[in-house]
Amino acid sequence: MDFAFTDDQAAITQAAREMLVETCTPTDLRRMLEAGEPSDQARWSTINEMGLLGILAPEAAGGLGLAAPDFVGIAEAAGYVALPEPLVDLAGVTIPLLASLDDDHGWTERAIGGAVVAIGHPANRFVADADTADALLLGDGEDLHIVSRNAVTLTRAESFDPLRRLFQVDWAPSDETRVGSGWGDAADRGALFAAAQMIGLAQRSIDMAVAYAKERTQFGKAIGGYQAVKHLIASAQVKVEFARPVVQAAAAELALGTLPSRARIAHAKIVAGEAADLAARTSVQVHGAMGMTWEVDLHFFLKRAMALNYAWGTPAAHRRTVIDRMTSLPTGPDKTFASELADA
Amino acid sequence: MDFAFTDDQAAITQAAREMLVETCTPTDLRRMLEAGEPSDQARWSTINEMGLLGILAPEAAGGLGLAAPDFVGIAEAAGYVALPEPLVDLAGVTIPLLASLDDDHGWTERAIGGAVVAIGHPANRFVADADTADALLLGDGEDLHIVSRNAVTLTRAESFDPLRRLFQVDWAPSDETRVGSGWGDAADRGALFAAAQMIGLAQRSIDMAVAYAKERTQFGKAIGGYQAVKHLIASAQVKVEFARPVVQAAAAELALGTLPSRARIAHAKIVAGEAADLAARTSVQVHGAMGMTWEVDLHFFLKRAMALNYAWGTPAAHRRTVIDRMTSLPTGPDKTFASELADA
Amino acid sequence: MNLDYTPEQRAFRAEVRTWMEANVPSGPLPSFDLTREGFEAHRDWERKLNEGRWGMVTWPEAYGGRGLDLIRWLIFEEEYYRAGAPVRVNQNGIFLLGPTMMEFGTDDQKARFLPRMAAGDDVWAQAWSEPGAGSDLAGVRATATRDGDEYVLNGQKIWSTRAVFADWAFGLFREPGSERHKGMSLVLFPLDAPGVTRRPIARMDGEMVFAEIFLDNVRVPVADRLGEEGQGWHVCMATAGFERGLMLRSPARYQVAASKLIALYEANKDSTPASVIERVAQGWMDADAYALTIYAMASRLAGGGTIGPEASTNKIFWSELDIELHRTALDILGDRAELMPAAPDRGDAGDWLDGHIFALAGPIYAGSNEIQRNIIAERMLGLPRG
Amino acid sequence: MNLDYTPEQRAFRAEVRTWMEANVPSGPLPSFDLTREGFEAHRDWERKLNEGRWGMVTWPEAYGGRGLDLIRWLIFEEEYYRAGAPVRVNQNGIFLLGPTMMEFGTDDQKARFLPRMAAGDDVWAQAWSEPGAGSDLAGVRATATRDGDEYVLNGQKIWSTRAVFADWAFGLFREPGSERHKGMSLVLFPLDAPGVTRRPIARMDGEMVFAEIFLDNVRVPVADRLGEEGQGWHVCMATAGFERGLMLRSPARYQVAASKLIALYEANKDSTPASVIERVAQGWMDADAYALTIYAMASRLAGGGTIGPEASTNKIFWSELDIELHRTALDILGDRAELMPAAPDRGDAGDWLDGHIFALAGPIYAGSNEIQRNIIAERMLGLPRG
Repeated sequence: MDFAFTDDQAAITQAAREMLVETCTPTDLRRMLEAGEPSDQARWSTINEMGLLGILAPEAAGGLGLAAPDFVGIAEAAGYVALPEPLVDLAGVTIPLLASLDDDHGWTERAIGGAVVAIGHPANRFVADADTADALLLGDGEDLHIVSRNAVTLTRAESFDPLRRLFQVDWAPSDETRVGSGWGDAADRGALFAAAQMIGLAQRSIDMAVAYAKERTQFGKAIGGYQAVKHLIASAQVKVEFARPVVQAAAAELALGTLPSRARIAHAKIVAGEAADLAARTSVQVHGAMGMTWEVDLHFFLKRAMALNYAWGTPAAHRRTVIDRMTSLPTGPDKTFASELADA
Repeated sequence: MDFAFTDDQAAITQAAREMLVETCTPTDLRRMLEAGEPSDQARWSTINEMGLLGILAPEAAGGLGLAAPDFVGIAEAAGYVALPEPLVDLAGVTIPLLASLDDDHGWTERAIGGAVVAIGHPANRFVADADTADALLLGDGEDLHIVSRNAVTLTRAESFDPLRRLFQVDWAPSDETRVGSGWGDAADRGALFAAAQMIGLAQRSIDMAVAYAKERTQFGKAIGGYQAVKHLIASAQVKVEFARPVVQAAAAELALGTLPSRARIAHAKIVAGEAADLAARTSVQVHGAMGMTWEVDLHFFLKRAMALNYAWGTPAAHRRTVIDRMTSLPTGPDKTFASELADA
Repeated sequence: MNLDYTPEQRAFRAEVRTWMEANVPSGPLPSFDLTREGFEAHRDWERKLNEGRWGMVTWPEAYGGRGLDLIRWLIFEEEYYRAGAPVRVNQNGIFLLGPTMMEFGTDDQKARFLPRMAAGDDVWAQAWSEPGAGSDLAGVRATATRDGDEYVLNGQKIWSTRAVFADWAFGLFREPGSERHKGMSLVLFPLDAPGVTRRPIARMDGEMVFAEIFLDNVRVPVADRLGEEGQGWHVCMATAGFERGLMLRSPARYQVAASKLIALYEANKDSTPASVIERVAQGWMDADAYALTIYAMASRLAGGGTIGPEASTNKIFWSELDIELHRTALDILGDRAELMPAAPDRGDAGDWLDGHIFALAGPIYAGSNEIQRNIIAERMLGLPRG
Repeated sequence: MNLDYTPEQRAFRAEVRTWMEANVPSGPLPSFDLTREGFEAHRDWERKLNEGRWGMVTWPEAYGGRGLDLIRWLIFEEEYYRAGAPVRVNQNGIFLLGPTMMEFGTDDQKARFLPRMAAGDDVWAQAWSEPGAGSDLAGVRATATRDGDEYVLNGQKIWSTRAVFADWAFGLFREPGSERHKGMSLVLFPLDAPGVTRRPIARMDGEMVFAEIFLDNVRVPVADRLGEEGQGWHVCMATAGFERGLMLRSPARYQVAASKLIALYEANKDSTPASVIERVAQGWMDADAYALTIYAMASRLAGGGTIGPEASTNKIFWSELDIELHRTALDILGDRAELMPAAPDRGDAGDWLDGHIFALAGPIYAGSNEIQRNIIAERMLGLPRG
C-alpha cells in the first residue's frame, strides 16, 4: 500500500508539466485563437518527442507500457494549462483502445507517432478535434470503425470553450473500416482523465485568484488581506485537496475494471468537477468584474472546466454508478480500496 | 393587495411580544427546569388575560374572531422566547378546531379560558403537553374524541428539548368521547404556526450571535469585527429576511384551503426550518465552545428549532406538497398568490 | 394584510397585458450592445413604450410617466416579463438617473433631459466605476477641473453599461486634490463630445456588454452638474440605493426563469435524476420568496416606511438565486450546456448558457456580495466595523 | 503508487481483527465523563489494550508501543472502529502528550510518565484553553511563578477533556508579566494536588464532557515542566500539529458512520424521499475521500515528506463531513430525531442525536474553522496577513 508516486512517475510528470506550462501560456492560447489555428504544431511535436502519446501503449506497440497512475499527473497538467491539443484523449483513451484491437490497421503506431485519431465515443454527443484528425475512431452499434478524415462530413458544434472543437460527424460504416467490437474501458478512461484535467483546472483557477488577490487593492489594501476573500479561496482549496487523491486512487484502480473501481472513477469525476466549478466561480468572484471579461485569462479555465464536467458522462450519470456500488456491495473502513472487493 | 400588517395587528403582536420577552427569559426557563415545573402559571394567566388564546376563535364562541395573519406575529414571538406553554398549538390549531365542532362539549369556551386541550394530530408521533392538559383531543380513524386527562395513560417521550413535553398516549375511544369527524385544516395550521415560531427562533439565534460577537474578544478585538464572523451572521439574516414574508403570505392565504395555499404553507415550513437551522448552527459557531454548553442559553432555541423542523410534517413531506403544486398548476409572476389560482 | 389584488389592480394588469400582447415584438431584438442596428431597434421599442406611456411608469405624469405606486409597478413588471418584452436599453435612465435628477436636478435640467430620456431620444450610460476602484466608489480618480463656467473632465471609466452606443453618460468626478468621499461631483456629459473615446469590453464569451470611457480634456458646462458641487458622493449614494434596492431587480424575471426551468425539467425528465426536481422546486420557491419579500417591502414603503440596509439582503438573495436557477438548468442540459446558439443538436438549450454567464456577474456588480454582507452585519445588525 | 495491501499488512489486519473480536466488550461501556465507574471501565479497557500491546500502537516498542508505521496505524484504526471498540479515555496521552514527551521530555520524565500512561495507570487531561482565550492560545493568562525548585500555578483552564476523573493534566502557563507567545511553559500537574478544583461543564444536552480546572497556588516541581522554560508555545505548537493533523481524526470513524447512514437509509427507504440517497452517497464519498487523502498523506510522510498547513484542510473537511453525515441521518429519522435514548418508539434512532451534538463542536474546537481557513490562505496559499 503506497499512495506516493514513484520517482519515475514524479519525474515524467514534472517534465511534462514544465513543458506544458512553458509552451501553453494564455498568451499562446490567444495567439492561436487570433490566428485561427486549431492546434500548435510545435507544441504537438514536443509532446510527441517526449513520448507522452505512447505512455500507456504496450511496449510491443511502440509505447512505454506504463499505467494510468503514470499519466494522471500529466492529464492534470494538461488541464492546468487548458491544453488545446488532444493529448489526454489520445494518450489516455484512444491509443490504449487502438492497441487493444486485433487489427488496428497500423493506427496505434501512427498515433503514437503524432497522428491524431479523434474518438467518437457514445458517452459524448460530438467528436472533439475531428477537424485536425487524420482518422476518426467511430462506433456503429457495437462495432468500431476507423475512418479517414476525408471520408466524413463534419459540422462544427461551437462550444462556449473556443479552444474545444466539437463536430457532428456524418459517415458511413463499411466492412473495410471495421476494426473491432466494443469500447472496452474507454469510457472509464475518458472519465478518469477528464477528472484529472479538472483537478488541474481547479488549481489553476485558485492560483489565479491568489495571484490577483495579492496584487489587487480595494479600500487601500490588497484584497487577499480581507478575511472574506481568504476564506472563499481557502474553501475552494479544501475541495481540491480532497478531490485529487480520489482521482489518483481511481487511476491506480482503473485496471481492475470492477464495479468498485468504476465507482471510484465516477466519484473522482463528480468531485473533481465540483472542485473545478467552485474554484472557477470563486476565482471569478475574487477577480470582480475583470473576471467576467475576455481580457482576463480566467475564462479559458472556467470554460474548459464546465465542458469537461459534462463530458465523458454527466455528474448525474456518474452518481448513479456510485449509488449502484454503494448499495450493492459492502462499505466500511476496510473497503476503501477496490482491490478489497470482488465485483458484483 | 397589501402585505403590511394593520395597526391593530401590529399593536396586539407588539403587546404579546413584549409580555413574552419580559416574562419568558432564559432565566425563567432555567428556573422552571430546576423546579421541575412543566409550565408557568403566572405567565399562562397573563396569556389568558390578554385574550391570546381565543384570538382565532369566533366571537360567538367567546373568541376575538380574528384570522391567521393576526396570530402569525404572536407565534413568531412565542418562538423567539422558546415559550414552554402550549399557546401556539392551542390558540392556533386546537381552539379553532374545537370551535368548528358540532358539539364541542363546552371545550372551546373552557380552552379560551385557559384550560389546556392537548392535540394528538396524526401528523405528530407524540402528544405535546399532555401532562398538563385538562383534556386531550385525539383521533381514532377519522373520528375525533375528547378525552379527560384522567382517562388516559401517558408515557413520557423525552425530547432533546427539555421544555418540550411529549407523551405516548394510551386510551380507548367511546361513543361518549366522540366529538366529530375529520381534522379539518389542523395540519395546515400546525405547520404554519410552527413555521412562524421557527422564524422567531432563527431571529433569536442571530440576535444572540450578534450580542456575543460584540462582546467577546479574540486576538485583541471583538470577534464581530472579523469579516468571517460578520459574513456568517449576515448570511443567516438573509435566510430569515426571505423566509418571514413567506410565512406571512402563508398565513394570509390559509383560509383558502387550496393546493396553492397549502403549498405556500409547506414552502413556509421548509424555509423557516432552514433559516432556524442555519441561524442556530451559525450562532453555535460564533459562540465557540461556549455555544455547546448548557450554561449558555442558546441551546434552548437550537433544540426547539430542531424539534419544530420535524414536527407538523417533515421538510420532506412538505417538499412533496410543493412539488405537487408546482407540477400540477401554472407558475409564473402572475401566479404568486394563491388567490390567483383555482385549486386543482 | 390582504393578498388579493383589488379590482383596480386587476384591471390595470389586464390593460398592461393587452397592450403588451399587441405591441411586444414577436421575436427577440438584436443585441443593443453589439450593433448600432440592435441599439436603434431597442430605442424604437423605448419610443413605442413611451407612446403608450409605458416607458417610465414609475415617473410622475408630468415627466411622461404614470406615477405608479409600487404594487402597480410590480404588476407592470410581471406583465412585462411574462410577455417576454425586450430588455430595457433605457434602464440607466429609468431607475438611476431619472429618479436622481427628479430629486437633485434643477428645473432647467429636468426640462432639458427628462422628456428626452423618457422618449428614448437620449439613452444614458452610467460611468461610475474606474479601473482599480471597483466596489470602492470613493476611490474614483477621474477629475472635473473647474474652469469658469465649465468643467474639464479627465480620466477613465469602466464597466459602463450601454456606453458603446448611448448618447449621454453620467459619472462621478473629483476636484483635483480632493480625497475619498469629499470633493466629488456628479457630472453629465455627451458621449460624442470631443475628447471622449469609448472602447467596448468583451465579456468572457465575446459579447460586448460593457465599455470603457476615456476622457481627455472633455469640456462640459457647469450647468450639467447634477446636485451641488462636491456633493457627488451624497447624490451617488441615493442613486446606488435605487440600484441595490427595490427597483432594478424586479422579481418577475426570476419567476419567469423558474417557470422556464420547470418546463425544461419536464421536457428532459427521462434523462434527469429524480432528485433534480427538488433543486427545481427550490428555485421556484426562492423566486416566489423573492417576489413575496419585494411585495412586503413595497407595502411597507407604501405605508410610509423606508428601505435601508436590508436592500443588501435583496442583492445577495437574487444574485445567488439567479446563479442557482441557471446551474440547475445547465445540469439538466448536461453535455448540451456548453453549446453556443449556432451549434447543431442543442434541442431546448435556449439561452441558459448566456444567462448563466450574466448570472455569474450578479454577486460582483452593484457592490459585491462581500460588501453587501459587511453592510448587513454593520448597518443592519450593528456589528463593529473593521 | 500501489493501492494493494501487502501480505504483511493483510496479516496485520487479520491479527488486529482477531484480537478485537475476542476482546472488544459486547455492549457499550458507561460514559467516562459521567461517573467514576464509567471512567474506570474505560481505564480497564485501556489496561486490556495495553496487555495485548494494542494501547499505544504508534509509540516505539521501548515505551510499550508497536512502532507502527502510518499505514499500519490506519489499518489498526480501521479495525478498531469496525469492531465498535470503546472511545479511548487515554486519547490525550496517545496522541498529544505522549509524542510531545518523547520529543521534548527528559529521560526521567519519559521513564516516570510514559509506561504509566501506556498502561492506563495515569489518564491525562489537557488543560490548554482558558475562558476568554479560545482559539487564541497566546492569550493564556494562567501563571507559573518560579519559587526555587517549584512552580506555583494559578489560574483557570476550561474545555479540559477527561479532566473530571483523570489523574494528571498538562497545561500552558506563563511567567507572570510575560506576554503573548513569550514566557510560556508546558507544565504537568496531578489533578488531586492541593489547590486544584475541578468543575464539570454540562454540554447542551446535559452530558458532562468537559471540565473547568481552577488552580489556586498549586505547587509542582520544576522537574515536571515539559521542554525548556519559556518555550511552552513552541512545544505546544508541535502538539497542536498532532491534534489538527493526521493523528486525532482517523478516517475509519467517518467511514463507519457513513456505513451506518447507508443502513439507516435502507431501513427507512419507504418514508424517505428518493433524493436523500444522493446525500447519503455524498456522505459516503466524502468519508472515502477523507480516507484516501489521509492514506496519501501517510504515504507522503512515510516517504520522508512533511505535513504543514494542509493539516488545516483536514480539520475543515472532517468537521463539515461529520455534521453533514449527522444532519442527513436526522433528516431520515424525521420526528424521531429529537428523541432522547429513553424515549419510546425510537426505532433505529441510535446515537445520531448525540453524534450530531458532538459534530456541532467539530468546526469550533482544536482551532476554529475560521482560524483554519486563515492558515490555509496565509501559510498554504501565501495570501497576506491581516
